[in-house]
Amino acid sequence: MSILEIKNLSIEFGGLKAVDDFNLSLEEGEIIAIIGPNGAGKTTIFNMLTGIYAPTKGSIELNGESLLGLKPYQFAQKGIARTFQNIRLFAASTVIDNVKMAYTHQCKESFFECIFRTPKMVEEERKIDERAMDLLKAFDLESKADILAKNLPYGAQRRLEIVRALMLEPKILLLDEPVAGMITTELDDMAKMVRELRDKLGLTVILIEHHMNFVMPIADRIKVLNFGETIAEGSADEVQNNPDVIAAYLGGGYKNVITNA
Amino acid sequence: MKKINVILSVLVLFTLLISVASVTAAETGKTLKIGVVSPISGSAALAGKYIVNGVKLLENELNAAGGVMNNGVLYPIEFVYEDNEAKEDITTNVYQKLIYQDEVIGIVGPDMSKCILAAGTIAQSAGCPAIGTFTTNVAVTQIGDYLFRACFIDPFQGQVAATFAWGEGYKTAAVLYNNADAYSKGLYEAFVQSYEALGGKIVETQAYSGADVKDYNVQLTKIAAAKPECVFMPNLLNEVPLQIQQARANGITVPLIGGDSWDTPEVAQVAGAENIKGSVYISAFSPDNPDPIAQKFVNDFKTAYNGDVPNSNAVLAYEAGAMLVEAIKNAKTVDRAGVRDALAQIQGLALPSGIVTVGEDRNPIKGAAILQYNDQGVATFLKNVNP
Amino acid sequence: MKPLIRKLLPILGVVALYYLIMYLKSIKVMNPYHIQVLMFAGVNIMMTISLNIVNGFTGQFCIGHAGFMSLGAYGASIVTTMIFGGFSVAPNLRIPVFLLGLLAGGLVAGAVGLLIGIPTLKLKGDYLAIVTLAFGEIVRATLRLIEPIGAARGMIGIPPYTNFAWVLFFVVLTLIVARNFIYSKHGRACIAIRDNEIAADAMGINTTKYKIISFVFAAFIAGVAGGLYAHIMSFIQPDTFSFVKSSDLLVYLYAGGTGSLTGSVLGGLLLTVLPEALRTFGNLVNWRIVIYAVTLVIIMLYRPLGLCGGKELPLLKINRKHLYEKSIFSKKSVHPSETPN
Amino acid sequence: MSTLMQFLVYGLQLGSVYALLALGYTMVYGIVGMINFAHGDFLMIGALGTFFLAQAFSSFAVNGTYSGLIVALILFTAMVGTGLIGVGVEAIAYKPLRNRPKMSALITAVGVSMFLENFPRALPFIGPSPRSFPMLFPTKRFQIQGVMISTTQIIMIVLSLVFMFILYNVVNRTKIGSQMRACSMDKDAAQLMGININRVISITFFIGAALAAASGIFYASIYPQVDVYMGGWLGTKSFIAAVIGGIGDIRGAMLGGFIMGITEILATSVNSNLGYAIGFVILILILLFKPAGIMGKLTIDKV
Repeated sequence: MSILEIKNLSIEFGGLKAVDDFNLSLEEGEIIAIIGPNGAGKTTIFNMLTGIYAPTKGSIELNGESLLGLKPYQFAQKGIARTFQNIRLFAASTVIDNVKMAYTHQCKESFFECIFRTPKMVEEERKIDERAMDLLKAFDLESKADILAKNLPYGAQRRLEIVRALMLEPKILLLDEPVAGMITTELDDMAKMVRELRDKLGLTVILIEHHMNFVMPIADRIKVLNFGETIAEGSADEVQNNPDVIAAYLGGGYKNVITNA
Repeated sequence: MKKINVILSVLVLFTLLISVASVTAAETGKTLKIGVVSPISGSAALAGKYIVNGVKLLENELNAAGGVMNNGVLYPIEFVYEDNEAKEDITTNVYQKLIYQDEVIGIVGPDMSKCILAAGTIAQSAGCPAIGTFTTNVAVTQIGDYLFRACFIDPFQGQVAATFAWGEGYKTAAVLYNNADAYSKGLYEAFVQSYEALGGKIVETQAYSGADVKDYNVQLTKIAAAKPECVFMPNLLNEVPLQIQQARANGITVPLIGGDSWDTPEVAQVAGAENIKGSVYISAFSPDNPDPIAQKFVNDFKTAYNGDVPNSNAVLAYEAGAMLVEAIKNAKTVDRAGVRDALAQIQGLALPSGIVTVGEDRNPIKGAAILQYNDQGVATFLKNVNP
Repeated sequence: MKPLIRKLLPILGVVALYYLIMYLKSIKVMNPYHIQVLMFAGVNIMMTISLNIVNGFTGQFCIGHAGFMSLGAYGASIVTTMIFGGFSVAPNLRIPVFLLGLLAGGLVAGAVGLLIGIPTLKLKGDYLAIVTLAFGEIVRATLRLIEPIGAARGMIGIPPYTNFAWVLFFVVLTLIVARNFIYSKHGRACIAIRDNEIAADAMGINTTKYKIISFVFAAFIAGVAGGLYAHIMSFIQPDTFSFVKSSDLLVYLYAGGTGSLTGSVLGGLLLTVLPEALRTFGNLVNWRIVIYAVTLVIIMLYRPLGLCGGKELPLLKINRKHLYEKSIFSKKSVHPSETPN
Repeated sequence: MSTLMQFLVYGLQLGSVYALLALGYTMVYGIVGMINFAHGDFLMIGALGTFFLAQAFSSFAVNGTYSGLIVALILFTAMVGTGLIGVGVEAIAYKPLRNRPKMSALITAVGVSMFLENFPRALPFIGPSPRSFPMLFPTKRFQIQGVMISTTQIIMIVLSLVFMFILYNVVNRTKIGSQMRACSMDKDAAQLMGININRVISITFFIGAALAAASGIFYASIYPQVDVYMGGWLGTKSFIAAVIGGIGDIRGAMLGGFIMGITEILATSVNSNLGYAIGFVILILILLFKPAGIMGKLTIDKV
C-alpha cells in the first residue's frame, strides 16, 4: 500500500486553475521530484499537502487516512514536514531553538511543570536538547547551535530548515527548492544528504527543484507540471526526452539547457 | 444681623493684624509647609489652574504678613504645589511626597473625590490634616478624622437643586448625567431622591459615558420629546457648555439646572449668552455677593490674573487654604495633630463664600447660593439656601 | 556546588535589596513616598512583563491590557473586601485572605482572557489591537454600571494589605515564572509564532492554542498585579483603568525593549520613577509632563529598540548548559556523555 | 421614523469628523506603515490655531460673522500651518526611526502626543481653558419632514465629502499620488525607481495633518469648544474607524468613519447607559466577521 495517495487534487484562485487533477501515489522510501517552469503550481501543491491551502477538489490520504480539512499544524503532526522556497526560519532564535521548536507538539511537559521548572521538566528538556543536538551533529551544524539563525550562512540556513523539519519525525519530507541559490559543490552535498535521509531514516521525499543536475541522479520518479497540469511522468530519462516537456521549457533548444545546467 | 457680624469680624481681624504688625520683633518660628494638590496637567487642568491661582492669592497675602502668628510666634508659610494629573495613583504618590518628604503641616486639595478617596487613607494613617476642595462625595470625610472638605456634600446639593426646582413650580424634570463620573452620578441620585420625595416626576433620564466626544444630541432629542419642565445637568465643567448649546438646538427651551461644577466663567463664554440665559445653578459662591470679604477676594483675584473672575474651584481652594491657616493660627501645638484639632473647631470663620463652621462630621456648615444667568450670560445671584 | 551558588545568589540578592531598602528607610534616606513609588513601579513591572509575554514574545498586539488589570483589581477586592469584610478580617487570616484575593483576581482576569482570546486571537496586528482596545473599554463601561461594586463611584475601604515586601516577592515570582515560561516549549512556541507564524504552523505548532495560552497567562499576571494595585490604593474605580493606563504600559514595554525581561523591569521602573523624580524641580511643576514627553521621545530616538532591546541579563536567561548540570534537587548526576541514546 | 432620520443626521455629522481624521491615519499608515498616535493632536492644533487666527482677523468680522473670503483664508492658513507642523514632527520624531520596528515610532508618537497636548497647556497665553470656537460658517436651522438640519451640518458633511473626493483623486490620478501608492507597496523599489521617498512621506504627513486640521475646524464648528486635550480621544476613535474600514484604504477610512459615527449615535439611542459599551461590542463583531476591516482584503502571505 502506498504511504501517500493524492487523487485529482485541484485548486482554483478566482477562477484560475492553479493545479488541475494532480495525482500521485507515493511508496514508502521513494524520492520523487516535481519539476516545471515558474508558476506551474509546484509550491501550490506543497501548500495543499501541508494544509495551507484547501484544495477545491480531490483527496489526500496518508496511510489511508484522509487529511482534508485539517489545519496546517495537524498535517505536520500527522507526519508531513516541509521546507520553504524562501527560507522561513525563526530568525531571532538560536539554531538549536529553531530545531526544538519543531518538537513542540511532542513535548510532554505540562504548562505548570514548565513555569515552575520541575525536575521532571528539566529532564524532559534535556532529552529534547540532546535529540536536537544529535540532528544538528548529523548535519554538521552542532558548532553553530547557539548562534542566531539569521546569522547563519545561506547554505547552512537551508540545512537548518531540513534539520528542523526532521525534528518533527516526519514520514514524508517536502523539500521546496532545497538547493536554490547554492553553488555546485554544495549541490552534491545536498544530493548526498537527501539520499541519506531516505537510506538511513527511511524517509519518503518529495522535492521541487529547477536544477536538473541535482534532481536527475536522486529522483526515483519525476513529475513535470506546466500551468497546473501534469504533462509528463516517469524516470529521468523518460522525462528528459518527452517532447511536451521540451516544449514547456521554451522549445527544443532548451533541452541542452536542461541537461547541461 | 449677618452683615454686622461680618463687619465685626473683619474689624477684629483688622485690629488683630495691626496689633500683630505693631508687635516689635515677633519671634519667628520654623517655616511651615502647606501642600497643594491639583490637576495641573490632564483633562481637568482648567480646574488645576484655578486652584493654583486661588491658593497663590492666599500665599501672597501671607507673604505680605510674613506668615501666620501663633501664640506670639510668627511662622512663615511655604506652599508646595504638586500636579496629580487628575489620577488617583498619582495623587497617592503626591500625598506621600508631601507628607514624608516635604513634611507639610497640612494638605489642600485635590479637588476630585476619587483622588482623595484613594489618597485620604495615607493622610489619615500619617496623621496629616487634608482638606479636599471640591470633594463632594460623602465618603471622603468618613475616611477618618484627619480628612476635611471645603465644599458642601452631594446629597445637600442635590436636595437644594430639587427643592429649588419644585419651589419654582416645575412638576416634571429630566436628567442628563455622566455615568462615568462619580460626582455627576452622585448629584443625579441625590436630586432624583429629593425631587421625587417632594412629589416631582422624572420624565426622562439619559446618561452618557465620559467626556470623550461631546455629542449629546441623541440624549437631548429624547429629553426634548419627553417635554420636561426643567432639565437637571450635574455635569463636568468641560462638558456642560456644549450640552447647553445642544439642548437649545434640540428645542429644549425650559430652564436648565446645574451643580456647582457650572461655576466657572468658561461655561457661559463657550455656551453663549443666548443659550444659557435663564439657566440656574447651585454654587458655593457668587462673585456678586455684596459681602466685603467676597468682594475683596473677587477684586484681588481679578487684579492678580488679568481680570479673570474666580470660579468655585478657586474660591474653595482659597478657603481650604484659609481654613488651614486659621487652624495653624489657633493650634495649641503647632504640629499636625494640633492643626487637626484646631481645624475641627473652626467656628464662624469669615470666608469669601460666607461664614464657615466645621461641623461634627468635618463637613463645613455653609449655605449654597443659587445663581441665574441673565440675558448677557452673566451669572447673577438669585438667592441663598442655608442647610 | 556552582549551580547551587548560582541559584541561591539571585535570591540572596533580592533579600539583600529588601534589607538595604528597609535600612535606608530606617535611617530616613528613603521615606514612605519613595517606597510607594517603588511599589507602583513593581506593579508596573509586573504589568509590563505581562504585556511583554503577549506583545514581545508572542508577537501579538494588545493595547487594552489595563482591562485585565481592572478585572484583577476588582476580583481581588471583591474577595478581600466584600466577601471577607475588609478591615474586619482577623489579623492572622489577613495574609491568606489577601493571597486568596490575588488568586481570585488572577483567575478572573485569566478566565476573561480565555473568553476574549478564543474568538479574537485569529485576528492579526492592528485588527487585534482594536479588539483589545474595545475590550478594555467594554470592561470599563461595564464595571461602572455594576452597583454592588460601587459602579462609577468606585470601591472604597479596600484594606491596604500590599506592602513593599509583597510587591518585591510578586515581582521576583513573576520574573521567575515568566523566565521559565519563555525557556520552555510554551515560550519557544510563542517565539516561533512571533518570528514566523506560517513556519510555526508548518512545524506542528498549534498557533491558536499557544497564542491563547500566552494571552491567558499574561492576563493572569495582569490580574494579580491589578490585585496588588488595588490593595496599595485602597480605592479603585473603573476609570483608573482606561486606555491611558494601557498606553502607559505600552510605553513602558517598548521603551524598555520588547522580548527582554530586563527591558520590562527597566522600562517599568525608570518610567514610573521619572515623572516623580521630575517633581524635584518644584518650580517646573507646569512643565513636568512636557519634560517627560521629551525624554521619552529622546530615549526612543537614541535607542529605537528600547533600552535593552533584545538584550537580557544573564540572570534572566536560562542557558542550555544548565540542563546538563547536576540538579540541586535530585541526586541523579547527568552528563551528556553518560546518557544512553 | 423622523427621529431615526434625525439620529442618522447626527451620526453622519459625527462620522464626517471621524472620517476626515481617519483619512490622515490611513494615509500615514499606508505609506509609512506606522500608527501616528499624535494624529488626533493635529486636529487640536488645527482647531486651536483657527481660534487664534479668527481672533487675529476679528477686526474683519461684522457682527461676529466672517466673510467667505476671510473664512477661506483662515481655513487655508490653519490647514497649511498644521500641515507644516505635521511635516516637522515627522522630520524630528519619526524619520530617524523609519527603518526601525514599527513599534518604536508608535512610542515616539505617544511621546509626541503628550508633548503636543501639554506644551501649549503649559504656555501661559494658551493654558488649559476651553474656548468658544468662533462662528465661521452660517448657522440656520430648518426642518425637513420633522428632521432638524442646520446649514453648518450640511456644509460640514458636504465639505468632508469634497475633501475625501479630492484626496481620493489625488492619490489615484496624480503623479504624486502614484508615487505615494508606489511607496506604500514597496519603499525600496520605489526608491530604486527614482522616487524621492522623503519627499513623498513629507507630503503625506502634510496632507494628513492638513486634513486633521480641517476635521478639527469642522468638529469645532459643530461642537464649538476647543481646548488642548480635545484631540486625544477623537484620534483614538478615528484610528478605530480607519481599522474598521480596513487600514491603508482611503475608501475604507471614509466608510469606517461614518460607520463609527452612526453606530455610536444609534447605540446611544438604544440605551444611553449601555450605549458606550454597545458601540464597542459592535466594532468587535464587525472585525470578527471582517477580520481585515470592511474594505480591506485579507492578504495571504505568499508561501
